[in-house]
Amino acid sequence: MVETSYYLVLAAIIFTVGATGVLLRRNALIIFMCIEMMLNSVNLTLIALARQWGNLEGQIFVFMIMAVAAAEVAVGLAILIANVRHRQSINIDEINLLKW
Amino acid sequence: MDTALLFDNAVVLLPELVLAVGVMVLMMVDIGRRGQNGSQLLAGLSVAILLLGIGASVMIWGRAPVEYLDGAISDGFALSVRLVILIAGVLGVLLSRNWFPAIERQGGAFYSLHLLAVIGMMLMGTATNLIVLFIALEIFSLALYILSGFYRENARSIEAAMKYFLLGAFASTFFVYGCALLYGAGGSSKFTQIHETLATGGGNPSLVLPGIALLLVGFGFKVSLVPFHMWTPDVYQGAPTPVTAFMSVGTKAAAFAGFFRLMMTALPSFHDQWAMPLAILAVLTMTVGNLTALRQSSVKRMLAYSGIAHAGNILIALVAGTAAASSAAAFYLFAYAFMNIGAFTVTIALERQYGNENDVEQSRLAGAAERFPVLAAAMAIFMLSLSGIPPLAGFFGKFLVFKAAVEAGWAWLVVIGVLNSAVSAYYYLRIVVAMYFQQPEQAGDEKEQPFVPASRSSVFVVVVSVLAVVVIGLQPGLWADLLRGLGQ
Amino acid sequence: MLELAWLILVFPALGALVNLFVGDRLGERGIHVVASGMVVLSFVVSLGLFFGLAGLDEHHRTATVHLWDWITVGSFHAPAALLIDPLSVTMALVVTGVGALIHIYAGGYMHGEQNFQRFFVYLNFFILAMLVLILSNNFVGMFVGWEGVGLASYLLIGFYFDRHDESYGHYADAGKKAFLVNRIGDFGMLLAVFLIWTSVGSVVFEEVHHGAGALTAGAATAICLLLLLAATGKSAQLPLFVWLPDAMAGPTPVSALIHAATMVTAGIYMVARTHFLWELAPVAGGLAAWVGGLTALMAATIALTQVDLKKILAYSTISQLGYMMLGVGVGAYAFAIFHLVTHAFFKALLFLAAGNVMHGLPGGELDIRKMGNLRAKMPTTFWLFLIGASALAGLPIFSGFFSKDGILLHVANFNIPLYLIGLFTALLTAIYSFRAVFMAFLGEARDQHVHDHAHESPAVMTRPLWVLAFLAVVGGALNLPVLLTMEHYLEAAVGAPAFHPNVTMEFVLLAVSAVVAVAGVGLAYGRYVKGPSTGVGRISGGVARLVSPLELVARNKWYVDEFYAAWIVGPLLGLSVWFNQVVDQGVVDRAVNLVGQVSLSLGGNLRKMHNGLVPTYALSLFCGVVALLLWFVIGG
Amino acid sequence: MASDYLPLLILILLAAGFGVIAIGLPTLLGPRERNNQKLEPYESGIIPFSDARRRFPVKYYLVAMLFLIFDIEVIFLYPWAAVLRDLRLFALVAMIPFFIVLVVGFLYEWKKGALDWD
Repeated sequence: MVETSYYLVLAAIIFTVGATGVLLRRNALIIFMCIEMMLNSVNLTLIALARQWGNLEGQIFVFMIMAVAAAEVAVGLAILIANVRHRQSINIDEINLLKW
Repeated sequence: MDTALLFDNAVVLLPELVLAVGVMVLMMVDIGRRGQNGSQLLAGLSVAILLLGIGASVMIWGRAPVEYLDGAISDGFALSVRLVILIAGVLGVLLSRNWFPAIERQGGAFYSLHLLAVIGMMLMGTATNLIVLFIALEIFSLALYILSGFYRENARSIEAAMKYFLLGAFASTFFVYGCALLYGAGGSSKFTQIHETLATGGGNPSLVLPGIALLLVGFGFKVSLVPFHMWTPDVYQGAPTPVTAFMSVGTKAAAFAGFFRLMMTALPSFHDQWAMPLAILAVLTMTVGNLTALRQSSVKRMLAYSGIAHAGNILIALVAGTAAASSAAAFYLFAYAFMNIGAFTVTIALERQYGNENDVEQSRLAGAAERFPVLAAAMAIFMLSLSGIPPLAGFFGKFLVFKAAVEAGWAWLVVIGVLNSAVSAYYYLRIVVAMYFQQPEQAGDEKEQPFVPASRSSVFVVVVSVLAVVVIGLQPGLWADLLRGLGQ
Repeated sequence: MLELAWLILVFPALGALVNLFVGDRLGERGIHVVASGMVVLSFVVSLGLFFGLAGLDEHHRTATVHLWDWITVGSFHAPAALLIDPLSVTMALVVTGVGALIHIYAGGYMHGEQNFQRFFVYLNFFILAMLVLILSNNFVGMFVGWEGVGLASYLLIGFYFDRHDESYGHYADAGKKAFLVNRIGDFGMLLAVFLIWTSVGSVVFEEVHHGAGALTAGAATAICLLLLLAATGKSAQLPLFVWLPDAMAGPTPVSALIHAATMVTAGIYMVARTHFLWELAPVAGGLAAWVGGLTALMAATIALTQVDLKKILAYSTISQLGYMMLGVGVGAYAFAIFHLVTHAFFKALLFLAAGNVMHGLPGGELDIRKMGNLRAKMPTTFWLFLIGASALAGLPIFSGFFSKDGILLHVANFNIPLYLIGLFTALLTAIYSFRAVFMAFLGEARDQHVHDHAHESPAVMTRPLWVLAFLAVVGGALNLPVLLTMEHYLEAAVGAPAFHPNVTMEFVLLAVSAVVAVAGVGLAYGRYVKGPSTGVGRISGGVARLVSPLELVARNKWYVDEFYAAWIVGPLLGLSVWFNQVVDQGVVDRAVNLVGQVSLSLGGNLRKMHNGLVPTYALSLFCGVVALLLWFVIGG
Repeated sequence: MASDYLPLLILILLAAGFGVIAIGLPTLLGPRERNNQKLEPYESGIIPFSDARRRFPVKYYLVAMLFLIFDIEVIFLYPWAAVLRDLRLFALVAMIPFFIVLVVGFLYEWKKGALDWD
């Protein structure tokens, strides 16, 4: 049996990698994928904790996160496509009509 | 398991259920309609559904708080927040009517999303469980991402949606990570259960504080606390103005409601640890919000920064963390709903007038008082109320929050809050000065333009808002009695 | 009778509403009749209240008229109720009485103005707000009036919003300045109310009075210092007096109303109303006395150098308010209120007379250097102004003499340096008030064009002034021993003074004051009538070299505006710019660049740094995350 | 503890062995002949007429999104199906509103024409 803290640390590392990706990438799609990665690290955390506590709530939470993530993907892609129609680009550095 | 469990206490969620059924009806009506006129029908239907929701809330008002399936509760606080959100919802629908062409084509989608956002916001105030809290947050966030980009012909609107979505999703991950850690700390997703486990020395206390830190990020983003506020002005400016009006109030009310309930029922024993960072956030938020608002030229951006500053004020109530403070926050949000939506409505009416599709520059307001005396007078009242001049509604929101904070021993925070509201008078007043005390630069051109009357529904919204701001100010006790805090 | 006290508020409210909604159908005359009629009715009600109170037993002359339960939240209770006692009735009489005269006068003054209707709506609203302020029986109600007065003054001072000239800049800015400076005072007021509520548990004056014994000295001092901040804002004391001279930008009746009857007296009234707190906080009282004394002195020196008739009067108001503040500071509440009343009479008179001058001269000339010998052209106004100036200068028999002397008497007992400051200010007061009289009305005409076109004002603008002139002369009798003792009358509300001077001292000081006042007039006569008629009033001879730097400072209003511009407004705007440009665009962008460079060295695949906005926002959010995590994990 | 992983190890060895045998044996035994036909991506069927990484209609995205949303609902049905036998009526009743919502959503996209290809 592997200790829970290992999972938590692994999840934290994945989360941080995802967050770094969000900060560094300029392609909206890749940023988006990084966000999904962060969500999945949270799922890992929840599963590990649910196992530690021996109850199902953490696992239910994971289901919900997956469903929400799917909805988020759908909405996000739709917005992205709408944006491409205006700008022909998914580089977020070019999105700056609205500023100070 | 007993099937009756599903129905026992389901009345707790009556307003949400009414709206949910209403959304489905709305969607069915939408696919059944033919031609253009249906859009008005859909607007009427949405208003009717929301009014039914208000009726449902009133029906269960005053009942003893009961919990539904460990996930939602109907106490006075939840009902108060629901009322604020439903009112914002009704006013938002009324404003959207006729606002932009997309409504004509896609009215069904627009109003369904609008109602879904309302459902999510209301759930946020009733949730007593991390999972429900998260789902509620996502329901209204996703709906709002789409609504902010609904003006598809306008590049700014799409850009607002894009920014809101990317940053919102990013912030949500922190929020949900915080939920996970809190679950790990308390071994349950139920607020009260987490509190009990931790208070009796069980659980993993080492996960609590990082969990709180991450949850703060998620909430901080939604209510736009500095430094999580950067999206606010862009999205407020880019989104269709009726949507901005609705979400500026609804998001704040919902997120603060969830925030209050989580911090005060799951984590009251850690008040000493979280109060100070929240106080610092409040100071930052008020100060940065107000100072940045001083330099804005667009009305919508100015209102966005003012919204940030108001979030800082409401946060003071959470720092105090008492029952009285939570009811003060409910009152604040109630007052804020009217004055803020009112201000945006006047902005909408002026947008129409100036033909400047989705925003108004402050310089365009010069001389507005002579051309639109009624609109200008209403705007002046909203501005005075927002800056906290008694005896208007906004003053009592601030007053009650500050009072609760002083009682809880946060006098220094109140000093900063009051100083900040003195600063805020400057930019609110600048609107009044522009409207009353300045001449339009090209007087000739402006007067040539024919007068475009505001739509009837926005006139209605302005009238209701003005009346509310004045009446709440004259009889604040009545409303303060009605709107309850946690544990009251 | 006392139960009808609410009528006093209803009339001006009604006047404002009627004129607001149907004013355009009433015509100028109708508007004027409605507006002044309502204030006169209020005055009648005030008189009724006065006699109603007089009928009560001397020690129980106080009544509360409960209107409705306004705010009740938990244990916090603020009723909408009126407190009727000698203090509030005295104030109400002044406000409605002087206010009514000013309303009547304004009908003539504003004749033919474009926004006649709006003017009277604001004016009635002003009276209403002031009455709410003085009649409320609790701090919250008082605060409502307090803010209302600020708002009304802002609307009225900025009334000529489309004008701008050298001496006032943009007129609208003057209104904004008044409002914002007042907000700083309001800040003190609001905090004081919170502090009172948390330490006493009530905001109703009567209950706070009874519960004040439980206050610690520290709490009482803190409350009073905050109240002092509020009073310095509203009553234009050091360091917040900057708005008042600019407030002259409003129409002259407004200046008269702000300076004489309403607004600026609010601070003095508030201190007198909360006298029970000040008695617990001698430190705050002492500070108030010094603030008052120094304000009086400073404003008097500035008044001495001004050439604009209205500005002279503006600084004289600040100076006289300094006297009142000095009075309340040393505990002579009754005398401070007495001076407030007499000041209301003669200052309203002076302003309205100045308004006549302005009205009668071509182009609304106000520069006293261009006047001279106006007595020939406007004799009535001359006599009126002379009476007002005599009262201001504190010449014996005139009302100002008695009230000012009462304050000085108490100050002499309190602190000798302060008394000397007060006395010296009295001398300056006599000089500058008669400098104005002599330069404007006597001597020879210095600008023939102005002189030729000068004319007397119509009767509607002189008759109300005779009433004021009468009061300015005999107002002192209100407090004549044995006859009518206002001091004694007010005792029920503000308490008996702790100090009773003996008769010898009283007469000695009275004589000193009289001599000083007369000497001041004499000096002014020697300088401005006998002396060369060209100067601005420069002191000549050997003394000049000594005092000229000081005079330069005084003529520039002690550089207070410049100080604010350099140290307060500038930095605040700077901070805002700093937030906008340096923090948002500089620091955050730099941080983005830094992250980029780190990633360059790590991954090596980023080409060039971009200053995109979404990454910036995400970074800001992420910095918040890191800061919070550090706080909670390391700090917690 | 370590014995828990023994089946896994055996499985990995078997899989790897199968792979090695399946690739190695033909290499050893089979005849070798190089010609152009063999280098085509598809030995039988149509000759590629353009690059596979070209732009394709945005409608693919739309369908993909719609599929995704409905697909993800399966994760709720799986656990539900697993416990249906134990929970009986409770589970059945609880699933009804869920399905109503799905059906309404499906009808909406259908009638709105989101599924029409042209």
